[in-house]
Amino acid sequence: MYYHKILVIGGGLAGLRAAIESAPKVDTAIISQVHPVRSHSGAAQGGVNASLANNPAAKDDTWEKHAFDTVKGSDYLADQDAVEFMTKEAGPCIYEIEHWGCPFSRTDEGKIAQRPFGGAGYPRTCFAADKTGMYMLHTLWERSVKLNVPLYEDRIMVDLVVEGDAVRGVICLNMKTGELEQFMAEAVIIASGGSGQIYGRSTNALISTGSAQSTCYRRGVPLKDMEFVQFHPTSLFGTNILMTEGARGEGGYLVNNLGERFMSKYAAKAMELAPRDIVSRSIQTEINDGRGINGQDFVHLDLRHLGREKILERLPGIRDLAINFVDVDPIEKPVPIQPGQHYTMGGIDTDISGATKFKGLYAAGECGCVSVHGANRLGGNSLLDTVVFGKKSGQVAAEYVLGKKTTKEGEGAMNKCLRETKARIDGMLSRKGTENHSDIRAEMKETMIKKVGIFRDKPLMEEALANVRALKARFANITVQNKGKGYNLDLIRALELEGMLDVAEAIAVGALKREESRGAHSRLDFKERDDVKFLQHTIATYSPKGPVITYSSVKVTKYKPEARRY
Amino acid sequence: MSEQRVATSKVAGTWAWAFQRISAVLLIVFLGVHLYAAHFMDVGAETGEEPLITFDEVSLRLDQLLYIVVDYGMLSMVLLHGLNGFRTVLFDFDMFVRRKKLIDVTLWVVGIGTLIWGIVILFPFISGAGG
Amino acid sequence: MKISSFKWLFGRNSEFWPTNMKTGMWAWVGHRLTGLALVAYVFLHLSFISTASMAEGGADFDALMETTSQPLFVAMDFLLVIVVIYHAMNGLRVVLFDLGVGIRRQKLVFWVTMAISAVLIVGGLLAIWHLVFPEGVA
Amino acid sequence: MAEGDLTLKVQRFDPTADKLPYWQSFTVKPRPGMTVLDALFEVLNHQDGTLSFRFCCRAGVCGSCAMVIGGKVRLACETQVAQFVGKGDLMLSPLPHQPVVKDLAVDYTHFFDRLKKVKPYLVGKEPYPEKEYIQSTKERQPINDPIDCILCGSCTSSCTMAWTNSDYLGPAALLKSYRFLADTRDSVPDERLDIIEGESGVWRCHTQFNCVEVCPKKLNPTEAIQKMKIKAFKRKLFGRRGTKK
Ligand SMILES: Cc1cc2nc3c(=O)[nH]c(=O)nc-3n(C[C@H](O)[C@H](O)[C@H](O)COP(=O)(O)OP(=O)(O)OC[C@H]3O[C@@H](n4cnc5c(N)ncnc54)[C@H](O)[C@@H]3O)c2cc1C
Ligand code: HEM
Ligand code: SF4
Ligand code: F3S
Ligand code: FES
Repeated sequence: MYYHKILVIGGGLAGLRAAIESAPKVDTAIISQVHPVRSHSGAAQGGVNASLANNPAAKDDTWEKHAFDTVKGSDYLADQDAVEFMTKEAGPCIYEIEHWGCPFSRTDEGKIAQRPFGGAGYPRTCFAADKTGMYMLHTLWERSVKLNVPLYEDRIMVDLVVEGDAVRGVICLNMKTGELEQFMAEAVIIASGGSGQIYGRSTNALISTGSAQSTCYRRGVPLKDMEFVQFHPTSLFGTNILMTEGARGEGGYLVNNLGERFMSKYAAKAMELAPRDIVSRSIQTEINDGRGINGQDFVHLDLRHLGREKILERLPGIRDLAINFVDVDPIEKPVPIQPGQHYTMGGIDTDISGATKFKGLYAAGECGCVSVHGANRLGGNSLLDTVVFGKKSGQVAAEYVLGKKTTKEGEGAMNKCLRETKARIDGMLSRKGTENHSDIRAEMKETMIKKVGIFRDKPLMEEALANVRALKARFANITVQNKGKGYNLDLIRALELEGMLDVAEAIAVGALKREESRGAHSRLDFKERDDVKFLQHTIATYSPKGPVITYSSVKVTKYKPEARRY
Repeated sequence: MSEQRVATSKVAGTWAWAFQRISAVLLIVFLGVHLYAAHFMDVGAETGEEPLITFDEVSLRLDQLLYIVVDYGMLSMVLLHGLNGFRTVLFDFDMFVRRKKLIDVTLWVVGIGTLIWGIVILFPFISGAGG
Repeated sequence: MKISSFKWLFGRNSEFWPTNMKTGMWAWVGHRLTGLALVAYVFLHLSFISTASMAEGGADFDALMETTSQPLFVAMDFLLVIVVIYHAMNGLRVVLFDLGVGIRRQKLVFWVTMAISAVLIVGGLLAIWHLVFPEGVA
Repeated sequence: MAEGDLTLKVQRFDPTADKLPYWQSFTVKPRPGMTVLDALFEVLNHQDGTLSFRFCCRAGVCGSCAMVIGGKVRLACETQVAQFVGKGDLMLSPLPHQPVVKDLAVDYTHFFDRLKKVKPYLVGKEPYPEKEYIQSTKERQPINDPIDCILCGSCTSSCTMAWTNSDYLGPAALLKSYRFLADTRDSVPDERLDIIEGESGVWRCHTQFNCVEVCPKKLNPTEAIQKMKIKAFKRKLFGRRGTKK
């Protein structure tokens, strides 16, 4: 049995940031399914928001304005105290990462460069070419090396050990050896990223399955606002690899088959830089109305007018991706794009410090939901979320552990949980069913994107829920072909799927019950926002029969809900 | 997690490398002179009739200090460059890196030994022509 | 189907052979082999001269030099010339890289130095030929 | 096998069960835009659940999926299969000379251990400025390339020096070292040079250029290494002044 005072699950930005914060004070270790630098945060392109006012066009930008944009972008579902905290901390957090080595792009004066992003009143998104996430991720990993933070890589968390109202540790599957390992701890910080792979057409990494999130869910940790799923307007047609919002921030156009910049119809002022939910819906409407290019499921992202120079300097990664994956050089041709699933606004229900219902259990990053993104996240705010709340949860966890009197409790619970997990996995391995779990996975993804997608309505979602439940039933009848130990992808993917089905159900139920349109949750049968009934967070709690939905109130401080126009 | 130790000691690395380059360039010069002198230049009275290297011819040549310098210089360069290069080759392999001390000492002994040997070899030529 | 050790060594996806191995790699292999061969040669050369030169008046030395005009030795000399010139010219290329010259165009540099080597080698071989067989081959 | 199908020949090896690696053939039907990674998933999902390989971002940024594809080290997620159709079997094997965890998944432990030896982190001048360090676009120029390294390991696993000398830091680690050496914000160039000028540092590089050939991000570790050689030598000649840029 391994023992560390604090365990951080996930080596993405949020996990690393948390570990960096707590490691100097309390013995902290990182557990990650992949090596930290492989984490999905590395795929983030566009940038990270902070009101540094470095851009000449943003001289009078302040954190209050950032907060307002965020709240408005969230369609007023964000908790405003959390938003204020995040936007206030943004500057210091960005400077900190810069001091640790993050190679941000620079302005003429040598300061951190900032670009315009959707839904923001000022150019406020700090960037490093179009690989911001990767540079930040590498920087934080490097920092963790400097601090000598122990790392357990190639380990996937398969169970959470809770006893009474406190967390005791986690059970991990060592992917290299195939053995189950017990990690005991005083506090656990979950930073396992999003669960985008539940959806088809996802821009997320293939490991963004939310496996740790669903594990917690099954152990009684409630999920919040799961029905809010962001669709990014511009993902490559076919592979759904992301074309950053920065492409539009730098001045890219969206064009339909008639050659119109159709955004003028939907957001005359902000045009291509309206928030993501609006742009995605606009593109989807164009496609649905037959104005996709050649009548197909995509429109064009046109960057040609930016010129070779600017594309090479500001968007080199985008260019490589377009060349490698659709064989289009944006310098010469417009890029075919379509909306794709991008971000899960919802997640493990936490308070402003990342704390959950269980003592010692924290969550940060995309897997959690403090709620700073509400019903729709602004581009560049989630990288900020990971570092600000990663840091916060690290701090709070360290304080909690330092203030704790008894340690190393719960060996019994650890062992019991290990036995249960072992039985669960052995059970899965010995099933001799007729179903192929990858088919179930594909059907789930298809169902979710088609029926709980950009536009939703009751009949579709009911169908989706029925489908997901049918898939769950079929899952009981799968076979895992690979009975081996080392790097058993077959087993891992089956375990992931089991969790994803639970979460998919929570998403569908939450979405069905929310009878309004708000942010990314856009219902054809309830087109208006309903602040009387639904200015509330959806809380889904696991039960074997399906999620139990309750609601909790939204914290409104300064900004009173009003209509959202761009 | 492995400990973060500094990769290696800072022994001859830099100098060995620099020396290999410097000796390489010098060698090109020496080699040019050596080959030209040995094969294409007639120092002796005899002419093109007997182009092959003969004892007398070599002796005659080595009468001049310049050629003694060239030949000995070349010899030492070749040895240093060659053995230093050989050392590089060895240290590209784990098993030899582990025996670094031993190899360094051995190579120095071999090098100096050979140099003396080489110096001695040419004595007959030098003295032969003189006496 | 097991992977045969031959395949492991030389197969299309051989584990042993560098897969994107291009000019730079081969140039280095050549350089190393020729370097080692030259070290061997130096010792041979020295022992040759030493056995001969020790004798009085250099008679043995001249006799030895006679034998070196045998075809076998001439062939060895040819080889030596090729080896030396390759090693020297590629060595020059390496020195250029060390000075920071031409790293981004390493392939071009390689082919240029090799072209020069080729000229030198042909010249060298012709020179030996004329030295050994001044009247042409009988 | 139908017209236009592609046969993958995958090197299989389970160190706990097999003595030697072996090849296994699978046939997949290429779709437009299908990548090698997609093809592997096709096999995993529908033909053989026991296959193992590494993956994550499937967009060429995480560095998980480097392997030998058709005789060349490449990223599986960035390589379209169309180019191989009709050219015989497509051979897939793990990164050369790396310990195999299973099939195409290799163990990166040693790779990262070497990386950790070069102090792979910025040591900024302290106290930190109140805001950001000022660094002009021109000052950032030298690190523009090296920061793009995704640590895929292709280079180090293709450098024969790293095969035979397990201490050799290898091109990836050296490039990382250069990335910080060349960063105007870094304050410990001497410590960095101390590390890379050891016997296992830059001098082990014999300008093979394999690292340059294989790098999927088209980086140039050789150039970085050569520059560091010159820096180290200058320092030997001129003392610490030689370290100055
Ligand atoms: C293509 C793309 C582009 C984006 N661009 C931007 C942008 O420009 N600006 C912006 O602000 N945001 C952007 N985002 C969003 C942002 O990147 C993510 O929200 C953020 O990186 C999430 O970070 P994280 O640390 O929470 O999780 P991740 O980076 O996803 O890390 C998750 C970690 O958890 C580990 N893990 C997961 N499950 C387990 C388990 N069961 N056991 C053990 N370990 C586990 C993984 O190994 C990984 O290390 C983008 C997202 C995508 C998809
Ligand atoms: C004539 C001019 C010569 C030049 C310009 C030259 C140049 C070089 C250079 C630059 C290197 C370093 C290569 C590297 O580090 O990658 C080298 C290595 C070497 N040289 Fe020479 N050399 C010459 C002659 C010789 C001779 C005469 C010998 C034999 C004694 C020799 C033996 C070697 C050996 C053994 C190596 C090491 C091989 C290696 O590291 O791969 N060289 N040479
Ligand atoms: S330098 Fe290139 S090949 Fe080497 S690890 Fe970095 S990205 Fe991969
Ligand atoms: S392959 Fe190796 S030898 Fe040098 S040039 Fe690259 S590090
Ligand atoms: S899967 Fe990330 S680089 Fe290929």
